[in-house]
Amino acid sequence: MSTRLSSGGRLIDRTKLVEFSFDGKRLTGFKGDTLASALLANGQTLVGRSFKYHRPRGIVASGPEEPNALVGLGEGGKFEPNQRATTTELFNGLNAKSQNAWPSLEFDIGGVNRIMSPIFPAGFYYKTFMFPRFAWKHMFEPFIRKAAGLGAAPTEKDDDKYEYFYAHVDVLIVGGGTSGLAAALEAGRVGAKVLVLEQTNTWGGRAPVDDVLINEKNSSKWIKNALSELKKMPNVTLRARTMGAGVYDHGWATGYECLTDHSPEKYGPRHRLWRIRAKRIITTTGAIERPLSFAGNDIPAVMLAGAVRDYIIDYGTSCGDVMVLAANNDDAYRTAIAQVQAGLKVAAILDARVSVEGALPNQARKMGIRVETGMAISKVKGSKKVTGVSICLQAGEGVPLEEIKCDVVAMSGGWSPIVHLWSHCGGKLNWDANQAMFRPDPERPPLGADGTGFVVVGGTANGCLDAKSSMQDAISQCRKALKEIGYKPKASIPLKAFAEPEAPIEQIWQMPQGMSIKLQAKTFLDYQNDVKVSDVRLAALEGYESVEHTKRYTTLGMATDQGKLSNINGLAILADSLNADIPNVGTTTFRPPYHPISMGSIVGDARGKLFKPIRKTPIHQWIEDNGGFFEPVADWRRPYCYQRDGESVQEAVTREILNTRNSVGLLDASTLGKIVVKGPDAGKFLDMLYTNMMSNLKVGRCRYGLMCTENGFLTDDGVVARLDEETFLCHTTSGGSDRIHTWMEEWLQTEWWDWKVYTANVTEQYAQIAVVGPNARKVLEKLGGMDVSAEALPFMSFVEGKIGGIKARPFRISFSGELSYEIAVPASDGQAFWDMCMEAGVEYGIQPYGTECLHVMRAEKGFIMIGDETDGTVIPQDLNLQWAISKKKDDFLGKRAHLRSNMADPSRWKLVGLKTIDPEVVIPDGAYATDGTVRENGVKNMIGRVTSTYFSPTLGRSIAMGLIEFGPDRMGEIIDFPTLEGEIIKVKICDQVFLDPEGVRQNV
Amino acid sequence: MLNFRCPNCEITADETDLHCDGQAHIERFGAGASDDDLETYLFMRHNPKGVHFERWRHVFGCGKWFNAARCTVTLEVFGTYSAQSLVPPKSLINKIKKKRPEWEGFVK
Amino acid sequence: MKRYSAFAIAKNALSHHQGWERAWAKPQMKKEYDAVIVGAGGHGLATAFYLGKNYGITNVAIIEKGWLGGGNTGRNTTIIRSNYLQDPSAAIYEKARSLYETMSQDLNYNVMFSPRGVMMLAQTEAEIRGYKRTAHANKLQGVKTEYIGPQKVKDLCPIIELSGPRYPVLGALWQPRGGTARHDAVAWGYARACSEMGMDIIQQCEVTGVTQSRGKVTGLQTSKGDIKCKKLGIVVAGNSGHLAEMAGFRLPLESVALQALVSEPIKPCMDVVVMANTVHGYMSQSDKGEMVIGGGTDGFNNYTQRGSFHHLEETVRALIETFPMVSRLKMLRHWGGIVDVTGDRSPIISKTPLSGCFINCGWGTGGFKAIPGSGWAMAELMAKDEQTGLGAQFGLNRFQEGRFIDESVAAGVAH
Amino acid sequence: MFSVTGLNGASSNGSINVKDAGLIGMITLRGDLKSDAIAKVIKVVTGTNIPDQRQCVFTSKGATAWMSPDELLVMVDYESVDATIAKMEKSLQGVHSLIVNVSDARAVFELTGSSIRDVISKGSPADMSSKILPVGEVRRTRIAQLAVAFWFTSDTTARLVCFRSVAGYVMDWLENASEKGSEVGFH
Repeated sequence: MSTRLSSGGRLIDRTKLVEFSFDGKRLTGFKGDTLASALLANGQTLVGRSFKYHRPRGIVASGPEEPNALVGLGEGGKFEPNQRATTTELFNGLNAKSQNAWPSLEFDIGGVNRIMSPIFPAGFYYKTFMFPRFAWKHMFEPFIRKAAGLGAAPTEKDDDKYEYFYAHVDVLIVGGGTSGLAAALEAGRVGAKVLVLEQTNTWGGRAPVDDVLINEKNSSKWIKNALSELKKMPNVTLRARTMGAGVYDHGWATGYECLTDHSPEKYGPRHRLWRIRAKRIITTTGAIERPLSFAGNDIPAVMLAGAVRDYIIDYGTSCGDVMVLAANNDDAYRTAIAQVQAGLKVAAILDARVSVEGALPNQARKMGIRVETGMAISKVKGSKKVTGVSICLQAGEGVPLEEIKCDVVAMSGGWSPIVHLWSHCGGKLNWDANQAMFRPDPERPPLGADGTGFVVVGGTANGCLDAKSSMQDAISQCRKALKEIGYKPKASIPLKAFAEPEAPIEQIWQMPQGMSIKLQAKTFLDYQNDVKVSDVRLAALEGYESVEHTKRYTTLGMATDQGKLSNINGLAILADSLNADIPNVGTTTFRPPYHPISMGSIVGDARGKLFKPIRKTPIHQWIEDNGGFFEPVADWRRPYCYQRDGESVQEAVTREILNTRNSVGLLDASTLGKIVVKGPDAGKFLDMLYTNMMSNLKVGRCRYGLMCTENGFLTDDGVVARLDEETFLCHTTSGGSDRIHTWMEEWLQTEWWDWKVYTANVTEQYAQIAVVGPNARKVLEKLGGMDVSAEALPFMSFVEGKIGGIKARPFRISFSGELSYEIAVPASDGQAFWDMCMEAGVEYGIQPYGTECLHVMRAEKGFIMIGDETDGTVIPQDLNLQWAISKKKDDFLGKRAHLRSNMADPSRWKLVGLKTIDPEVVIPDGAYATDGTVRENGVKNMIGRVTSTYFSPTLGRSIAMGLIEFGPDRMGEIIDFPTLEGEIIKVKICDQVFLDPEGVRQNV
Repeated sequence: MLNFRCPNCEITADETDLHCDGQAHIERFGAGASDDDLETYLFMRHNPKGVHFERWRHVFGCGKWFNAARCTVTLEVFGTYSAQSLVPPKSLINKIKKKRPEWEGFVK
Repeated sequence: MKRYSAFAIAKNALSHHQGWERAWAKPQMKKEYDAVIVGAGGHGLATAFYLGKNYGITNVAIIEKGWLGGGNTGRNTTIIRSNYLQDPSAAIYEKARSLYETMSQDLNYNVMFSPRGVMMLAQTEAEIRGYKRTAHANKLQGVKTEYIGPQKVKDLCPIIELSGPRYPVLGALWQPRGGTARHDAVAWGYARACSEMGMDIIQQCEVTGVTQSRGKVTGLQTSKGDIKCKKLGIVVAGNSGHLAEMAGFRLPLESVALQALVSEPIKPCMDVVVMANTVHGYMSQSDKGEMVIGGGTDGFNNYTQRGSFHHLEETVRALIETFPMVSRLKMLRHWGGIVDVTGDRSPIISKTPLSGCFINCGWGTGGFKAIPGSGWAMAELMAKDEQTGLGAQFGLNRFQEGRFIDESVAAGVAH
Repeated sequence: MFSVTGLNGASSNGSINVKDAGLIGMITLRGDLKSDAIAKVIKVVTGTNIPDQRQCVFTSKGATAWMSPDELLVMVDYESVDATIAKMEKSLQGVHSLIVNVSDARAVFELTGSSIRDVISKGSPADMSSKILPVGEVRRTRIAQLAVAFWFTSDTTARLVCFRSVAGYVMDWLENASEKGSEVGFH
């Protein structure tokens, strides 16, 4: 059984006890423990259940590659599923729950699947569950869904906050092991701006665990000195608990900094996502040990040899009293040696190699450890925990020769360099058969903006597994990178690393070599997803030959560890099944992030009130304080209506309409776009942009204009005012100001750059307030300062001056059909002007009105609204706006497009007014008109659709506009609008102007 | 996450400060154009696997457009230049040809 | 070929599953075929399948540069729906959806079509109007959709936050028979069925040239030799422009990266597909338990199958706004697919200037859901050599005529 | 007499101090920046020369900032904007140019503290190192999702300008980014 040793533990502080709980059990550990080491110290071998068969699972690894030990952590708004116990630092009050087991971890009903496993091979679900047809959705799928998934879904809003940080550096170094630190010193000393990321909270990597000597001293000393030198350099930033998560194009990378996960009581952001732009990225990310493929290799207490060593040396924790070690390389012997040095027992080392004469094996032999060569594990004994192994010849088929009792099996199939970051952005790999690993191909790096490689890999990650060469490699890779970006590194300070030399590894992909099909079905490649050797062989047999096919058919490598432990072993089995070489089979694509990062960190601070900016007019606060019921209009918020106490939305809208029509209303129109266009060629320019002629507009006058895209579709409309001979002010829709300004600049900068025109978007310079209704003039006259009479300021004109002491430019334009002034005042004075109007209007019963009132009033007048009558497929001709299309102009944007056959087709749907026969019935939004015929394909023939539909309080009846086939030619005809409920609304086609067609009201 | 040097304000700007506006050097066909020319102008875009000339706007920066030559496969940026040009600068064309001898050259 | 069934599995279990046959054959390429399809993705394989099934044309080769199903078929968010506004779209997507309903049985391959329902959230007044319009159109088109209010949204998807501070959920367009399917299985199932009909699927074979004589296609040059054919169907998504160039014509297409991501798997918490177009994000939960999330496209031409990180930000930002629980999940991996986008964002199923050569492309961000309908229409086009039926409106000529099939009108950007 | 800024006097004190800089006269001038006429008028109204690319230059009279190859931002007292514009228009009569008042269209923040660069780096992709962005250089970029411009007036003071309608958002953002407990310590 695993337990805490009486001494040792490089990273723990035995004087500081930490209390935590696992599945409700109260346990203790030490400061410096991970949750995994603390669970092991408490003898908790079983930590979870696998995905498919719900098999018992224990801790396998000691780092982020852990596939099994995933727990739910925390409570409520701090709950998080699928946290790796191996990377979770222990803290007081930590509350962990096991996952994917019901009713309990020990007795999981889902474990039934295990017994059924012979009929659940890879891809079995593609071959069954097809009958009866409804059964997939209603029987099989719900069952599978329930069994699958890992942790519980969080249910509450996240209590934590997150943020970004943008950093620009010369060199980003990912991985703070001895190689990374050596590279950092090299770069720091030449003055380069350096950022070093280390995913754990300790620097130096595995060197101290592996007994590496640097400059003939214990590596810890060198690490300490290196850190202290680096910390003194102003050009170097060191960041622990920060994982290099992804590498992206043009030297961009993400770093995932965990700020409070290890101490939740600390105030501040939980995660910070570093967004780094680096000239060169040096990855010194080390390597991950591979499991060996033997039967029963998934039983709890079968662990990676390196992890067993980590737990002993770093955490003073044994993973079992009696170990059997299975290996194909020398490095694994360090674990056996550490086990014995810790006072524990090694029952046997089973080395698959026939000849084993390296320094480390001999040291093990000297220590009295039984070393069996050419031997393998036939099968691991035990169910929820290892009880022993039966051993066999590696060369054979697995005939058991002997049973050895043990309570932990350490395994090592060699080490795979961590090449993820190299590969994320396209770096390619070579297969190194001697070392049995994929390593970066320096000839095919990921390419940056300038077409040169921007990632270099150093040290173990580059395939230099021995301590001697790995630091030296990291240094030389770093020097190469520094030279590429213009630094001239001086001769580096000599550095001598030493560890016991290692004999070559032998490629062992299954144990024993000729394992029977029965053993293959008990030999796991992917522990979390329960993918076995037999599954990969089945995929190959059935023709799923591409590595991507095999991955998808078996789900190999698709678990939360993304195949960190399983991919290479799986590839090798696939290659063997296909009689191909490993490099010919290739790898699956490495995708960021290196290991999973919180969704919160991806979003950063953009949540709640910082989710997305809301644009506010100068009157916004007043609207909010006075019952305004907002709706989003582009990024603005506009009041739909102003609700009074006890009033429904509909009642409020009706009141606002009647009040405006009968007396006077006030509208905040500040959101309307306002663009100044100036220059000798301004008229010519606007003639191209608008369908109408603008160059002949008189100074002081206004004209309504339409804009089309080059594809002929209506895109915006608004009133243009001529401020002086060379200057126009173009109004756009609320959503259109930035778009239209950009559109103008695009033409001026990229097409007509020789035209003398400047533009400026002055939308936000002004508050624009519409005073509307028969009493509008009286209100303004009360404020005084300007002659606003019909003579001084006729319809479709403007003047400049002061009203009530505020600089103002009133436009006599009307979107309601009423006497109307839209008054532009400086935004800073907008609220003051609004207040003055409200006060002056008291005697007329002035009331503010919202967008719905505006919409109804314009519909009563038959005015189109961009976004209602148009939807990106409507041309001006469809809306009977031929009068606004100049025939005198040679060209304008969209003119040629209107001539295409479909756009000139007389059967295009055209705008008309629509009156329901029953005046109380309002046509539903979005309804289509039918003529009772059915098309060839069974679709009921549609002959038009409604575009705006309201109940008009002014007219006391329903009104609508719509686009109808041959509409203008069918005045007075009655057509059908079927509703969603299946009723038919009878509608009469009429003129679109419902109120005051002569324009008497607005022209006073 | 691309990175371009804006030739207008000479700042190297992150993709998120920029906006891509598609192919550069498109010839406008207006009133009087043939159906074919209009279709080409509006819809027929170059879509090469390789060197592509395109327009970008430094939208969060100086607000100006510029043109860029970029490889759509490696995302290498060969250079940026003024949007007020009918064809890419000779020097840029030569630079690309040197790097990509198999490249067919600029086609309008 | 042996039929798949629970019985077959049980029988094979006795022999430790050593008795299974290849799902599809590994044939030698012949010198001549009646029809050659370039591209063994979902659309190409479906085209071949319906050429055989509907028209009896089985002397067919399907040529694939990489591995079958290795393009966008295997890297999308697997959503199936047909609640489109425009008639031609609604017709082809509804045909596709109805074929998905019986696909597992038709192909004897479980593609796990799960009609769990798709909802498209209305989060602005304009969206409400747009979706109500679609609901009206769908009713007349025979597509079963429904406009539902916020409470029904919450009932169907309890993890939704209705009163988001920025974009409250005001309603949704609900298609109860929309859903998801297992994407790889669709390609594999069609491949198996095509192979069974005697068609040749040639993988790892790159087309290097299109041969023609007097304006008519005569065959192909490939990395595995020349082939003669009477009819040629090009169904290669992002590579269409490249193939079209070999055939001597141009296409109104651009290729851009569309991004997607998945979370780590969690226990079931969402039994519907939700699309939020105002905030550009869509999400569903896979049978494995991963939250599958799709977002927007990059704004620039790209063939890298990688995207820019900031699009993910925007997508996840939107989703956390609508599904606050997402914040404490972790992103497992993200990737990009190269999609080919046309001028009106609708596909092209068309004759080409080269007689006998047909093109199916431009599915943009929405191709997976269309696979069977697209194959059905393309097979009809190729068999009849006539721009008719389901694909009639999707011809290349529409760009010159100014006759667009524009779905952005109501559906926003996402698929 | 009535005028209020978009920020309405808001301020916050975190790892840096943020406050409303008040009403500032701001005029956009577009034209040929190489022309003598424009150099002359800038000299007259602010006392400065035409700033070099991306620079902001000050005198006691006012300041001029380079915005783009054909655009300057002229800063003067809020009260004197109309008079300044009149003066500029008069002297640039006949010269192709555009002069518009944008004083009310913007919000201006005064930032103080030693970690301004760190705070802005939480939202802007611009390289904030003092080597790339020294005192006196204007950077136009974004913060979070919004367009902003800023420049350092000393090692520990900076001005940041955004559109008026989003002043509240930028204030909230700055307050959040400078919250104590979230210091980064990079720059």
